[in-house]
Amino acid sequence: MNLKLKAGLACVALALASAGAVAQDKAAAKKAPAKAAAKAEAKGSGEQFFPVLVYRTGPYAPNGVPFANGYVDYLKLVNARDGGINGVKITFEECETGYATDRGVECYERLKGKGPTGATVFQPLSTGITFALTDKSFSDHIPLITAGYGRADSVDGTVFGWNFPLGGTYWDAADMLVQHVGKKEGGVDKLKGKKIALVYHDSPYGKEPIALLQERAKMHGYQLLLLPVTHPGVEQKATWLQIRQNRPDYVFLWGWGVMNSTSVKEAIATGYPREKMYGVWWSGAEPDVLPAGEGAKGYNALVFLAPAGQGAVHKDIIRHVYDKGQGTGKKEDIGEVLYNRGLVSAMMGVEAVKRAQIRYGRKPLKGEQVRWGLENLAIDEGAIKRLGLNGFMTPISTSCVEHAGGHRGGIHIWDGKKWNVQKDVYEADQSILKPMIRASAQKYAQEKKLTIRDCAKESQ
Amino acid sequence: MLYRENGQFKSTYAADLQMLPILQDRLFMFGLIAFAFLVVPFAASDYLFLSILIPFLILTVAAIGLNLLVGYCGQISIGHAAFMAVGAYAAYNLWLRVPWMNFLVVLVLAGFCAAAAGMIFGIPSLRIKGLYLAVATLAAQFFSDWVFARVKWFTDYAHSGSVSTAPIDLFGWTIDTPTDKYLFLLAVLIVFTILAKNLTRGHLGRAWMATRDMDVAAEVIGIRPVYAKLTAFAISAFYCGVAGALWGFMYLGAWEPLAFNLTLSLNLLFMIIIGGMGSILGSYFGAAFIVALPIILNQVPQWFGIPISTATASHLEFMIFGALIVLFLILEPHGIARLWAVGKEKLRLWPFPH
Amino acid sequence: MTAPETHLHFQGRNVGEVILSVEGVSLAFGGVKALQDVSFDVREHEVRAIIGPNGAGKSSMLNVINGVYHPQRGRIRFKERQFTDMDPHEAAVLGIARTFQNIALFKGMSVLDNIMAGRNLRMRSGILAQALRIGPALKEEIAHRQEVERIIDFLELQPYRKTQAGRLPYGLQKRVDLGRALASEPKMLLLDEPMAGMNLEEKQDMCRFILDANDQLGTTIVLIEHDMGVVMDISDRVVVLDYGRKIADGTPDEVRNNQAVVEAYLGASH
Amino acid sequence: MKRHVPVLVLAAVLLAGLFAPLVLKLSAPGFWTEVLLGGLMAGVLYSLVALGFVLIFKASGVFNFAQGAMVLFAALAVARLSERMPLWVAILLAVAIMVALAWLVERLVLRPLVNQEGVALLMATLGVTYFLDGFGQTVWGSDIYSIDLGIAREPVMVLEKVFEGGILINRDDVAAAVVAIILVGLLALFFQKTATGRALRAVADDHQAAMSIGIPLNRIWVIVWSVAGIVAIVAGVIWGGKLGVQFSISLVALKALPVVILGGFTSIPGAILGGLIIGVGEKMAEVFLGPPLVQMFDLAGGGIENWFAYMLALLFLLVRPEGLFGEKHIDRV
Repeated sequence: MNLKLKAGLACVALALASAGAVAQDKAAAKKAPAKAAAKAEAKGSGEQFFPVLVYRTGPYAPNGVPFANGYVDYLKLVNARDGGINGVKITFEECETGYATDRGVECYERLKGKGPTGATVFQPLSTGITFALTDKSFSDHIPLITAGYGRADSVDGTVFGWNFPLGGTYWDAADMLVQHVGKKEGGVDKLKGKKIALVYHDSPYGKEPIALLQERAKMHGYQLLLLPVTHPGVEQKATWLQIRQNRPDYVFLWGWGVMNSTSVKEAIATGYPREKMYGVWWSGAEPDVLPAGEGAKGYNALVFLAPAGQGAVHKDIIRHVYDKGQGTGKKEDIGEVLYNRGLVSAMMGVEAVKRAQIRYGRKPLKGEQVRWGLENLAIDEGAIKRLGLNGFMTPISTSCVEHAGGHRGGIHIWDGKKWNVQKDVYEADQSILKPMIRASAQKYAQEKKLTIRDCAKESQ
Repeated sequence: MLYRENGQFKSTYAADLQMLPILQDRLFMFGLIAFAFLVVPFAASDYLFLSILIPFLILTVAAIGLNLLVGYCGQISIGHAAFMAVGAYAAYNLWLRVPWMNFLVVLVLAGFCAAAAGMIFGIPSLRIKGLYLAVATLAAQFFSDWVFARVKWFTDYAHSGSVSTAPIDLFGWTIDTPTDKYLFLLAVLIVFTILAKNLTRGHLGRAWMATRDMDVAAEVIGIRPVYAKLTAFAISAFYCGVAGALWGFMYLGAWEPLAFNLTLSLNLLFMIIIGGMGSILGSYFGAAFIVALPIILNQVPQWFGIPISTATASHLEFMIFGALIVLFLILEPHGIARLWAVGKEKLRLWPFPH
Repeated sequence: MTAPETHLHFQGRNVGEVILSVEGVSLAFGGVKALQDVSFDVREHEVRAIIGPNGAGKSSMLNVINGVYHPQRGRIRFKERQFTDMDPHEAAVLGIARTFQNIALFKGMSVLDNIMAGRNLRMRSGILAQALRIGPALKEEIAHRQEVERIIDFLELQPYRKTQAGRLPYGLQKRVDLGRALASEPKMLLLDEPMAGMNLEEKQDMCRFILDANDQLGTTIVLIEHDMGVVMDISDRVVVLDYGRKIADGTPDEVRNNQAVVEAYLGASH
Repeated sequence: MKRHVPVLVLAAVLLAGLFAPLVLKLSAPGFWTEVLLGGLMAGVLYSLVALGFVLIFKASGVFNFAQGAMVLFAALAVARLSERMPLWVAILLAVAIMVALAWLVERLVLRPLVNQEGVALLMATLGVTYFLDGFGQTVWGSDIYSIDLGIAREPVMVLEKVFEGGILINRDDVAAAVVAIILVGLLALFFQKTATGRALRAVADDHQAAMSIGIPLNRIWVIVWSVAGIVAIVAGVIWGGKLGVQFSISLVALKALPVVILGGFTSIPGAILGGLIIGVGEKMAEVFLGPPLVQMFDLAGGGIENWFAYMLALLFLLVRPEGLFGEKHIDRV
């Protein structure tokens, strides 16, 4: 039949393919002027390029979208309000990962070379992708900010030279939760003989806390019940039947995406008290509780940096970005938990650049220079006020050895309309974490045949 | 030079049994290989290597493997990523626990592990056919997803369940840079292509095709279906096992079981259908198509500076991808390989079509 | 090309001992009785015909002989070996080959490969050897290719070597089917309506091939055929089946004059 | 009847496994009943999705991988429409949409691909899946949406005096079961009583025959795909009402695949019974078989329900290749 058509089709396909290849070549080649075509903003020098890995589609879009909006809005704000970072304009480009590791790697490779100095810092918002990118960071020298996720052992800067789990890791989170429920029982020692069930997303993300919880279980003699939920997490009937059977005293929820709301619903359906459910800070946002309606009332979740609500910075964003019609998302969504978390994540990237500029001058910086900034972050209460984030985060101060810079967090409770942050703040017990981190990091270093950094030498 | 085979008489069967009986084809092929080895390494950028070429090379191995089963032996499998997973984790554990072992040996052993798994999950093919079998093979998929997520030994008790590898050292050559990986994978792919081609031309290949075209008749002329089907499953799984190991070590570097999920299986199937079932060459086309298409679709808007949100872009990507699949199936059910063949026919007659 | 020494043993035609005997075979699908207590024998080198109206169970008989169907009762003796049931490929290994009523060629494969496939059960080289296609495997491939070329010459299929079997006209497909069966150098060849739907010319060719195979290669032939003329011409002895029962057995002349047979056919034609 | 023996054995084993927890005192009867009910509920949903597969396969010989995407699409449609209008209007509109979709699929995909072999068609439906996933999210958005069926979420406790601890029943589960039963009843009527229904059965039995008695195959396909679409709506609404409507629903449809191989591609009763067997089987396995397994092999958590269904189906196919109600066929040569 229509041979022409067929042949034509084939040609189109092949042409597309080759075109793609060539264009990529250009886009990726470091100092190719041709890439100007790719992105208007990416032209010329005096620009700091921020790659933005997002997932606005797929099972995890409900959480990925607000985070991405917050992240991008803050970058826009810095340009609109301060004309960039001390005059160095911010350029950025989004790349859709769909929360899939291989797509994430592809995005990384696509974006790492862009901008006059290459990518500043990556924030994949996926533990799986973080694992894959960690390996690459050693050769590419581009830092990874994994604020509140990623590898727990990457706190150790001597091994994980490029990972920055700013503000805390899953081991911190798990530790705080145990402390909290301990406190409710009237002392961690009272946890003896109690049952704690961990309902977790069956992926590196969900599995991270297990090690710590087991460690603590040994110390306090509570029984740990592991209940994995398979991606994407809409099938939880059996899980919650087991909970109904074992009647644990507490349920820790380590979910993401639609899994969170499903868990809350199943809890309602099996009559498990929401007051005894504690989500990690990724299981404590509006999309997690709203679908469950009234029944979600009383559900608790960790909150480590930015709870819901609006502050000075949000007003700036509305004034400088949204009122100019530059907004990324919907105006009414500003201030959601995940929006704020994205915002703060972006802020930390920007602050790192600011810090680094003090040492390397007010010009576009390379990845390793930004790393210096990240290793010398000192965001104290004053700084937080100046950033208009008063009450939205706890201080962070990093060093070459200590890449988290903070291990504090609190609890907030859903009252059916909004999240209410509780007053008492917990700090993860480093005496327990440090040895675990050390051991795990050493193991990694051996497997990868890495040379341990000597921070003492580097610090001057 | 005109593309002709006339004037090239075969005086021996050996000559007639060559892989590429036509001189021009041989020359073209050698030229292509030379180009791939000598020019590409210097021409291509890191991005091209890491995001297109390396995945393409690895997935082609897997696609060839699946094609041996589906295209040549006529047994459909929607679960072949499972065998890639088996290969990957087998390789990881060998590499981890037997550090002195040469990576090539590791690859082969990984392949054998996958082959064993392939034979086990191939057993249903002795009782059930066609789509029933296809759906049944999903069992392999979901079982492997589960096993590698649950049995801690496979992941060396990593608390995250994610494993990570280090650059491979082969006879003192550390395969680290994209170019190294590319060259290594290219060599592997060429070897596996030749092996596959030979197999399909041998009596095993004939046994497979006979089983595919008419199983009863095949049995009547003395071909044991058990043998034909299980060898097909085993060898196909072997290829995927090796591909899986390479996928883990050379492309991902660190991975969790999700890296070998159903989507990958379906993509493999797409590759051979789009590329051409029962055609080794087709596996190449298919892999290229499926690897490149999403990436390109995803970036087209940017090249032309079309202001379009990431979300819309990737939704469009889904839609166009799906539409193209259907379009291809409608316009050329026999895949790109057939287009290629038709093109060659035309060329052969050119410039004197009669 | 120069003819190399061959495995095909040429010999004159002499009907020998009983090679196959079918004893009291009965076969049923669910309620349908395809064969009921059928017994007959076949002598070496002879041409044995099975005739009968449609649905008489002729094809079923062949399927029983080479193990596609397994009879509920009765047994089959082939060359001093007894079977109640065996798998088709066992039959093939023992030297029973067959062609099919509605051609069962491997449509996707070339004529050459179809016939080569007929020799598969004689090819020994291992998987690895084939994959590498080194010495022995390649030698084997070539040796068998030579045999196949003889069959191709014998059946005058030279022009179609590399053509896809599925693309050939009906008559030629039948021929390839025969070639594939002959390729395994069978002791006994079961032909299921080898001339169905052929014009006179084609039939004559086919007859020639069958007879040549029979006396040049010394293959025993069992054939089902509707064309009485053909049957009477080429076969030594004839079995007549009707509704799954044997109603007559003997030389063409005996059968021709057998009352039961005549009635059966008249009955069928009414 | 010899070939039934292994099936009966298998059935016996399954039943034994079903009641083992009770007999071995592994669980309170009340809890066991809850698990059973939970399984049945999951089973109902599986059956509904499987029903879509079967309908389409019967009539057009297409193994419709897109069924899951259709469920998602339908659910999204209902959810988003019901934000602007009363639920029943939304559902009616959704029906119209699904019919239109069926018509398009027939026109643009099936008709051009008619008499391709099974795999190609399967792949085509995969293409449709990708398209629908993208299209659905573009049109309806990719957030989590809810369908409010106006049923209270809080469970009710029943039979407290019979079993200690009582049994938790969810109203929406009960509602779902009722709706499902009604739907199946309607379908049965449709196939038995209406002319179109009989026509569909004719097509299923033999395409040629159907053609010969003058039924236009194309229209049949449109009808069947529409019916499958409507089934998808019901499944989507029930599912969405329970868990919220979001992309992930399309993935859960994979759970219905073992059901169709267990029940047989062409058997509606097979789909329903198979769904229930799989549903109960996997929940029971997860709750009662999982923990011991985890203990024994020191696994990182259970989750065996993800493959148990397939293993069950496989086991079954090995003893009975044609599935529960599939018909046995003999190769003629």
